[in-house]
Amino acid sequence: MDTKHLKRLIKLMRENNLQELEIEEPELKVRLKLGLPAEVFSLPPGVIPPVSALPHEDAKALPHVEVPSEENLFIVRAPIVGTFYRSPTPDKPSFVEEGTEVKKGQTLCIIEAMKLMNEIEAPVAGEVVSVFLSNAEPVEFDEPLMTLKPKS
Amino acid sequence: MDTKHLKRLIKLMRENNLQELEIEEPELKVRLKLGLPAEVFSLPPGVIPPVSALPHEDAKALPHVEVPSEENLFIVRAPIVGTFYRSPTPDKPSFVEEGTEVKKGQTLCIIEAMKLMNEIEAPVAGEVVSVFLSNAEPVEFDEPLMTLKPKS
Amino acid sequence: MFRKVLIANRGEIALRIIRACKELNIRTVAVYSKADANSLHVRFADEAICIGPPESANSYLNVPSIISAAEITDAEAIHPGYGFLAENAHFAEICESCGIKFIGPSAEVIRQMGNKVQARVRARQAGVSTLQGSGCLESPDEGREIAHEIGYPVVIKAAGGGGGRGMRVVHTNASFLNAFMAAQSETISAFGQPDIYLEKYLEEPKHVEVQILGDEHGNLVHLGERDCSVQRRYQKLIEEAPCATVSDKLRNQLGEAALKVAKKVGYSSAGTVEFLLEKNHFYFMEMNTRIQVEHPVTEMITRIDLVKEQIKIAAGKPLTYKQKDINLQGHSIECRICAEDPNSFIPCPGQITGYNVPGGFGVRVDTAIYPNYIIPPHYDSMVAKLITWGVDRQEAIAKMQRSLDEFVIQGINTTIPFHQRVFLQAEFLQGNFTTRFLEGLQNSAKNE
Amino acid sequence: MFRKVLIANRGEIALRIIRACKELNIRTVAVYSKADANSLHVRFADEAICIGPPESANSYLNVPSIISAAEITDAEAIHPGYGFLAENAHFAEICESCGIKFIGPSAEVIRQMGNKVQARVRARQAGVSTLQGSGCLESPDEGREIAHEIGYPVVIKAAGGGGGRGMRVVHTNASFLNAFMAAQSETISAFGQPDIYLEKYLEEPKHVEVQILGDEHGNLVHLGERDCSVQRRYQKLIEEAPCATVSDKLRNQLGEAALKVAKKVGYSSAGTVEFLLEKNHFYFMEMNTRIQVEHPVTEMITRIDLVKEQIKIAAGKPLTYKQKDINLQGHSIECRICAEDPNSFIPCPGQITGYNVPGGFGVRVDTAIYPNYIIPPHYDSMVAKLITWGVDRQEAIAKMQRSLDEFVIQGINTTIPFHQRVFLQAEFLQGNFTTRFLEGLQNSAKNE
Repeated sequence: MDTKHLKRLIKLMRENNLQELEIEEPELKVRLKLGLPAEVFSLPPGVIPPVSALPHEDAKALPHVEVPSEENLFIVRAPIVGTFYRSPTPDKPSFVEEGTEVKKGQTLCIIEAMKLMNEIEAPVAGEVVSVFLSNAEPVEFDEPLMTLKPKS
Repeated sequence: MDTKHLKRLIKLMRENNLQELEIEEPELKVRLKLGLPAEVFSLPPGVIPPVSALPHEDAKALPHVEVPSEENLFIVRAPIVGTFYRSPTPDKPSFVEEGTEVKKGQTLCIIEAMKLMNEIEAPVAGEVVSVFLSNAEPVEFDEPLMTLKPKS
Repeated sequence: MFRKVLIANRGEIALRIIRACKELNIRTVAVYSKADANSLHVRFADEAICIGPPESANSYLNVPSIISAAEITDAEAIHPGYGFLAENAHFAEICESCGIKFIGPSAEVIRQMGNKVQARVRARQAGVSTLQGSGCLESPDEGREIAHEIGYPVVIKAAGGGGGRGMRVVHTNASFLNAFMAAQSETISAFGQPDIYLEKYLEEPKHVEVQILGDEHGNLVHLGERDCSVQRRYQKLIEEAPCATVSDKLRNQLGEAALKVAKKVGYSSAGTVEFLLEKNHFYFMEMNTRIQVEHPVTEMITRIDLVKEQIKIAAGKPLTYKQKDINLQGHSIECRICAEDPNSFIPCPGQITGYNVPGGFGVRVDTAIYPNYIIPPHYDSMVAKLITWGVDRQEAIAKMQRSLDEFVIQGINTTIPFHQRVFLQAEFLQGNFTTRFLEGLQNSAKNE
Repeated sequence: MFRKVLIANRGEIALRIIRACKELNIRTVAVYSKADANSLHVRFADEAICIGPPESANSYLNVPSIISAAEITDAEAIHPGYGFLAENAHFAEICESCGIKFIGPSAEVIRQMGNKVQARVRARQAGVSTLQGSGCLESPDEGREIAHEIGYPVVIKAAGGGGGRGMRVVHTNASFLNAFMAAQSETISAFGQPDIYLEKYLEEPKHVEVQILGDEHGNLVHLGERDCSVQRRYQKLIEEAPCATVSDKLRNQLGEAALKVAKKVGYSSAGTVEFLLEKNHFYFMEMNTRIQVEHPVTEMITRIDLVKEQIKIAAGKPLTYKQKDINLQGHSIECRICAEDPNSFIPCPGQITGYNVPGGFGVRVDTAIYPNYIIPPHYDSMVAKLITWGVDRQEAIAKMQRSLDEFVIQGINTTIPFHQRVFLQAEFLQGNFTTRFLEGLQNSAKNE
């Protein structure tokens, strides 16, 4: 199942105000549960009436997979717009894999912007739980890149 | 499973006010849970939030004196647009005054429309409590003319 | 000029007229039914009078109430808009007899053109072609005889009105009687009188109409044609000006023909002469003696405000331009957005929840809806007219496509998706579609 | 033509550019800050990339992020809109060096005209009058000497930019030093460099500007002038085209002068040459090397789409018309509606609750707000441009008055009531107001 299809499902959920969606097919089982609606701006959430502001036609704005912050996972987000790379050069191994133990400051990946390779460092020491993007995928500002389980 | 089919299911849920839906077939299992309803429509009037539909800038639409229906007062309303007259001709006394006891069918006033004098009759027997309009004032359709206290 | 005008209508056209009056510094009186207390024409008029219950028959069609409303507010003139009392000769007469100016042609002209059989006669007298056909039919047999003579297919029509009511296309002698009876009974229920006539039926015509303006001093101009061939059951859904397939030469011929008819009946005010056009031959169909729903496309390419012109003409002012001064510029298209299911066209009244109106250069929206407005079930389902202008047809189309995409009306079904589909059809984009275009589109959708 | 364009802006101008691209069949990329996820430019673009946090400095002014967004989306060109990076020569250069077409004039031209002292020199070289004044001032003493020479009042201005920042009017020798210091420190904080110069100050000029278009093949046309004299603290609030007091002869002279300046610097793209006009004498003030907020009024009277022209020019296309083909028709006015208190002009971000947009014939609304939209506090307070067109100034004014009355924006304060007041002022209605008009209006309000 590719992320495109997932995005389509998420879009459908948002558009139709679905909270949960579960599909089980012979080859595939999916369960999705939306978090609370993406909050808006700086007003205290309680004050904003649940108005039907124009919903996004699709997930093109903020298409982030919203990661549940359960188990105190730490989400590493893109500090800049660019192209995501898992390794310093195509022939080199990835900086990290799921399961890799990293030190604080260790390079997790690279985001290329304007021909500059920006190394993204681990903000905390811990274990890489998941990597959300494939090599050479474009990333937006603030897009989740991976999750770390901090070392306690 | 394509999204079209999912959309159809969601529509069905909405139309029938379903909160959850679970389908299990040999090849497919689906579970859907709706968020809180967004739309309003045909809800009973009391349920509709006092939305800020464009409020009238002034009282020019429906400028009626809204009369409290306490004491089971009977409101006589204008059945036609026109000019309100209290007496058959300027030199004659008014048909009724506040305090007048009237019989059912007795003329209360006249509304002139297109040169025709339309006599407005008492719909019930009772006492005239108040008259809202002065002589020769214009009246709209359904505008309150006077109140009667029905004879019990 | 009038000091105060009463608008005997509702919805977008009432608002349209109020706007014209305001810009002419004329005070306005709105009339409204109990169902329309929250409507924009009530809000934006200087005065508003409730004239009856929700049902049109007792409010917007209630002549004594409307006249009375004009009297108690001292309105000097009444603009009837389109629909309701706009082509009611009796109403125009009553206005006259009450000393209220009816903004439109004379009662006599309305009556003549309201009878479609008589209108055909007048057109022929003016030297304008009509389709082969009949006068009022006395019997099915008479009709069958004439049909045989001119050859099938023929179309049976109501003498008393338009809009597709009472119409039946007949392809064979065998089906004539049934069609005759059906048409006649529909005619009686729609127009209150049984007169029907028949005409040769053209298989693939364009519906093309010419906008004219005449003042009370005998001056007449035409403002070019509109192509209104995108129809569903004789109801126009998309209109444009000019017609993509009409040459300058043909445009002049159409205009001349329209002016001949108008001159023949001594027409004043804005009016529309409708033609069927097939292979550069055109035939007078009928004349509409009122402002039309689709008038904006003509306004966009002439920059002449037709509603203001109507008002000025009714006030006795002469036209300030001649035919040679009329300059058609660019191309304009209108989509009628209805509160209807975009596939079944079943009306869908209700409350508007989400709302976004398209805007920007070359985009005009004529509507009386707004966020949270509740569309009442009592009236016509048209909720907005989306009009675009471009330097050419291609730009007008591109503007319409992006405007349809921007137009968000949530809470009810609308025909926006229908229009989006039409604006992807090669036949439509080429411009050579006929009145059968939508039929073909629906059949091909069914066969998919 | 480009296949994909990135729009490095937000709000109504981003939407304006997206519309133009869509109508030209060009795919669009929106960029947006975290505060703008729910904005219309994000919704209506084909793709949208989040480029940073709410603060402009790290999002809409963040050059690496924007270039990177263009690279990951394969955009071939960037349209900067107005404000933000629109007149940043460095940004234009980076675009060039990255192989992305900057939709606007060359970096070199932006740099030349961005320095107001240099621009004055170029204008004089082109044979266009400027006001008496100085080059970059080395010291207060030098300034005082020149001020004495040309005579008070004078105005001290920042060489690095416009918009009233760093400006001080000086009436006497005694107050010169203070004004100099204040202007210089404001200049440093606004533009990051201290260069200031001075000019003769005109007491009652009109601010009149000429729209020009130049292609990359040396063709140049002007599209007439705009009167932008209704200003508050050098910020334009109402603009119109043409200027009510400019004769055809003067219009030609203004146009010729603007073209001379443009030709001198080899200008391509849309640009505006600003003049001060007093008693039929006009003086070059500065040139804006971008599309302007008030460009729609010129579009309404020329029916030329300036944003599309910019895009076509950037794609290397030649202009398809000559000066003699430019035909000014009617009159157009624009009101900038801001989310501000209509008396104090204090910004008022917040959520829009009730909403109604004016519409109908001759009314154009350029906005990116919609019902329930929350106006973020991080950006410019302008929320909508209301533009009307009429056959003459009187009709354009009447349309504006009724459109302002129809424009409902509830939940926040807007300057709509301010505009309604202006459109009742005899001085405004007569058309002979100057840049001091609003000042006078506010003083008279205070004295009441």
